[in-house]
Amino acid sequence: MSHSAGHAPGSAVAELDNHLEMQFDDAEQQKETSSFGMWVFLVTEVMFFGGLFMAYLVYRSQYPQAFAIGSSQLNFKLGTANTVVLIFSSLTMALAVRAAQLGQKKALVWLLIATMILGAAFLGFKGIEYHEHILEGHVPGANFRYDTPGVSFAVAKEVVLFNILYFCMTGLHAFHMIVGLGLMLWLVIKAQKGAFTPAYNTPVELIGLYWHFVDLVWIYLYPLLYLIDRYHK
Amino acid sequence: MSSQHILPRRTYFLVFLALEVLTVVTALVASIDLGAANTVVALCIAVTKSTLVVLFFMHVKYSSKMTKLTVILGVFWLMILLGMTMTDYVSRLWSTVR
Amino acid sequence: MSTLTAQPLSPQPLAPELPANHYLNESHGLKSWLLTTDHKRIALLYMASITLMFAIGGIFAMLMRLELLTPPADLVSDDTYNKLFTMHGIIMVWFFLIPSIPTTLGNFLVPMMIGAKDLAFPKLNLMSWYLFNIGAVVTIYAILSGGVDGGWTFYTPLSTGYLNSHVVAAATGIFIAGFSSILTGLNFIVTTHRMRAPGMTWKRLPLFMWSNYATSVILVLATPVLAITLALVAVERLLHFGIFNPALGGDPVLFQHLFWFYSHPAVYIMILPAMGVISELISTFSRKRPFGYAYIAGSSIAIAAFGFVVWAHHMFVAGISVYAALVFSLMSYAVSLPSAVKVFNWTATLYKGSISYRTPLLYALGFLGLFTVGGMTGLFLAALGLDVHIHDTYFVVAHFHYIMVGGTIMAYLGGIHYWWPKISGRMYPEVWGRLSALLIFVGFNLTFFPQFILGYLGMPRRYHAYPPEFQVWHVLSTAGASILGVGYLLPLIYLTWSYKNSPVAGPNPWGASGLEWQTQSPPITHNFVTTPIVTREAYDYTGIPAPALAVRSEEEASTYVS
Amino acid sequence: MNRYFPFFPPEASTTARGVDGLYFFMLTVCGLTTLLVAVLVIVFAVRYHEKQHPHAAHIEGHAALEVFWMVIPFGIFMVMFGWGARLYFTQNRPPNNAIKITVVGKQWMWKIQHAEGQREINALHVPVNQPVELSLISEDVIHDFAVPAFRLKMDVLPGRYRTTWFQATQTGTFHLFCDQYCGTQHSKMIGEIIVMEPDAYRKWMSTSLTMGSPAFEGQRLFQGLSCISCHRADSGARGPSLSGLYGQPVHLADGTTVTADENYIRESILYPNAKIVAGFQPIMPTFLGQLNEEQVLDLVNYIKSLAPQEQTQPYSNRTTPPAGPRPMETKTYPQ
Repeated sequence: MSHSAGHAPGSAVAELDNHLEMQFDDAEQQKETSSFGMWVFLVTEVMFFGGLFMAYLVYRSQYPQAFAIGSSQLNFKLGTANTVVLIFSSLTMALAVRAAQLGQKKALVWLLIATMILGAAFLGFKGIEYHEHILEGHVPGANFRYDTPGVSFAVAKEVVLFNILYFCMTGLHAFHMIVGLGLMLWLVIKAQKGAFTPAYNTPVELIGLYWHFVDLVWIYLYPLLYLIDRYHK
Repeated sequence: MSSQHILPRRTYFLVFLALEVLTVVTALVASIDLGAANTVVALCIAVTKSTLVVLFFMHVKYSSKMTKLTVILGVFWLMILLGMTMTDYVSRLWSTVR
Repeated sequence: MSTLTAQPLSPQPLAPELPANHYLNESHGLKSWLLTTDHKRIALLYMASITLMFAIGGIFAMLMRLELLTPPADLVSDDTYNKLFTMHGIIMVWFFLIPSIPTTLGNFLVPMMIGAKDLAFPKLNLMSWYLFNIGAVVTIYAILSGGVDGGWTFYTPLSTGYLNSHVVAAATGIFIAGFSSILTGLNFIVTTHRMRAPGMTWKRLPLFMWSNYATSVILVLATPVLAITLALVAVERLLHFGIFNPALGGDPVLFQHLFWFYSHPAVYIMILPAMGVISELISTFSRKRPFGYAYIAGSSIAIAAFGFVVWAHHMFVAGISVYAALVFSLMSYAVSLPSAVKVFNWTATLYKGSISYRTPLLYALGFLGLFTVGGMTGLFLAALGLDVHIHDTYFVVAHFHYIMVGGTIMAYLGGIHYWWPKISGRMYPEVWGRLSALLIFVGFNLTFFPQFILGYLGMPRRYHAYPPEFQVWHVLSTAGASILGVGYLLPLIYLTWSYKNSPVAGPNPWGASGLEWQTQSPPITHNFVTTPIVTREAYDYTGIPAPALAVRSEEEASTYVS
Repeated sequence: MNRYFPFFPPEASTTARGVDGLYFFMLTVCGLTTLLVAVLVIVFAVRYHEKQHPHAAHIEGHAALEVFWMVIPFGIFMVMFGWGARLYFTQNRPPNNAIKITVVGKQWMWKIQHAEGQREINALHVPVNQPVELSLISEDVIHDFAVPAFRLKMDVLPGRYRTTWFQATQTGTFHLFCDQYCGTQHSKMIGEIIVMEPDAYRKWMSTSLTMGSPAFEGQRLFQGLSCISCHRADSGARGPSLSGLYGQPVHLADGTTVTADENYIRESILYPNAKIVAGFQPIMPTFLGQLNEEQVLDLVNYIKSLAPQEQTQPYSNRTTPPAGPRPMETKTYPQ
């Protein structure tokens, strides 16, 4: 990138910082801008999941009974365990951001690795759940069983809608988790090289925000998917 | 340096504790028959949990007004999508009787 | 620090030379363009992409108009016709109209108007362009491999269960292009908030910035809903799910809710930036601050906000409850109010101005006429009982073409002419410019005004063959379309020609007041030599002399062009 | 009406007049406003051309004027809104004395059946000056039943009955269009509405082929499918009696109440276990895939025609124990 254009006098100091991109005047502006950009991105994510929540709301209000049956077929214990695990990973992520802000390189690396392990554990549990759905014939379009005892065909047809939404919502969530794990791997490598300092830790902060957002989605998915009319059991 | 607000470790642990307690509470409450209130309680707990995450883990409590506004706007627009669509589905039931 | 803004550059009469260094000659070769992060170069890359897509969509439109010249189905088969209007819609909506002004003029102008070196995220900006092109390529693949029918609206269960065409490929193309839109919107929002030069307060923002900001908010909030909706359509089609299929428990009306939650605000994505351009053009060429600046700016935000709560007016006959229809009809009238306010303010801006009839102003006045007609007919469609009759007829087709084509494309071309000296460093041929503005205005009205009459007569949309008594209006419409086609072709030719051959423009050929006119034309890569300090209010023409270039007679115009 | 330059469709129904009234009101208001804007733009452009007016005046704006041109249009808009809403409610409320006709849309034809059993394809004969109520459903995708001369239009959805109505005021033949894009031959999904004098209509009705009224056909189906073996009026019946069912509230096993409208009856035939009447076991088999939409309509019409009988008990007051767990009902998924 050519710098023939020159800079405002104020940016001369900032140029010492090799992380400063040319369009910004100083590091403070760059950091706040990046973080604001991330927030706007998270708003788009809210609306992205919003379409699915919309479909969920409409069909749950129309077929409450089928949604209760669909919910009762999920693995409540694993779902709850996953909630605990994911919240734990949010804690380690928050502490990782704190470590980066304080310039504690070793703590940062280990907290990131802990977050990744917890995230992977979540995905593992989710995988076990998916495996169970396959075994029990709950996968719409593949092997959905319309002859579940106690469920008439008419209701089963509506249970399929619950299951479709379950797979779409948890699948999209899991996809976001996988992306998050990839991003964290990149962070660990960068952190290991000492890239993050108290003055420059924006990537850790941004990916932290992303990870907490993934947690937020699950905080709603858990009661909406796993906890419908559980008292019938 | 407003964006560099460093919280004490204690805060994070307290928020974490609250989140896990609320998770257990929501799981337990779900097994008591409260009728329609079950969903309401579950959602209230979810809102509380997400507010805690947003305010502390995501530092919104210590962020600029612009960030706060962005969060509020995002939630508000989701509510527009859900709420305005439901005006149709809810009021459809009124008009089935001619 | 800098006295740049205190003493605006005076217009230089016929600057003899282009500046030595500018963004176009800073580096050379294909790679310097394909890997550029310069917002101005990316704007030009977008311009090339969308021009190509406009040409493809335009050819489809011409073929449709030719088929409709005669009542029976004769030129193409019904299946081909259905694919023509579907691909015309998809390409024009997602690959031309939505990106048109924001990605070209917006990309080029946003940093310059606020005194920044570039957008907040230049690499993301380049990535948007690549995503756009990948989306376009996937869509073109859908065309080449047999096309897609079903309408640009993808209504279920038709699109998910009853079509044999490439619905999934087209949906994927739009999905990818949607992310390009989201990233562009995000970039503009953050840039507007964070990258303004010292002294560039919100109240000093040009009106184009306000409308571009409002557009960006819609892009960011609405596009994700379209993305997930199209993803659900693809999933339903591929895996035979019934999310929107009543035979499997789903609700097709839910699809329409989700689709229009995006696609109605999408109309404002198209028209809001156009309104911003018009505010700039009318102000510059009447040399006067826009009448009621705060009201024009506020109405942009009001349109963006209210635009989100009117979507079900596309569904008054689709099976929503009558009570919901009431709410959405009321809201539709509410959203038309800020548009009316804009029209009145633009008109009032002309009052006691010092008006010069340059090409951009002719385009702007054309916009004013067409947008007024388009907006007014929107009132007809918002009236519940009347909409029952004209919904899904040519009345709707005419209405939205008046807004999208009459409005957006007039403003886009007006803006291209206005900022052409800044983009290329050279003037365009004035006589040809005026001719194209006139041709487009006449051709447009001849094409689409008959369609209002057809619509009230009951001519349905998307009909391949039609009853013979409608023919006369279709003949007029097709005749108009040929004029319109020539009108669109002209600027492409003479602007390309002018890039090498026209007189050099100088930094501020119009005597305009915006920050973008206070740097050289074409600008340097980082726009300004030093970050400008803004001390003047927006649209303050004091001390900026009227352009020496102003054409005061036709003879001057011809000598100038030669 | 000018044959070569048609400007205006025939105004052939009672609602057409109302719709056109609003149309002309809006044309006048909007036409005058557009004219006003155009005149102002032209006058300003000429009067303040840079030659005559080299120095622009500095005008910031005018708050009172802004309020003025917000409030006045808003008032006019509210007139348009209220007027339009009133028409809409009229269009959506059929009068009670209407002739009932059922319409089934499918790719790419309109199948129409009269109450007395006359069936037509892509044509509909109706008497003039007599309200006609249409019950519409689609067999596949979304269609739209549009008659421009009547200012009538309604999307025809799969899986759901919708109702609209008209009252023709002119005899003649009018266009029937499908206005919602429905696939390859969308533009061939057209037909005619033939409005006749009452005498001619009666003559047409008596001479056209009939298959028996929908209710009659429905009765035959009802017997042929052995519905009668369960849906009897006696107290030992395994299914609820259907006499006088239509339009009545039905108490369901889950404690809720629904109104027995056409959509409820249709659902109960195709998805019998979706809503179980209180006091009955969910034992009815589904008829999904065995009946087409016309046959379902016939059955619905038959059930609608059943008058209340003295010996019939209210539908849900039977003192049987509440429904226990649902017995298993297997059904292969229809492909």
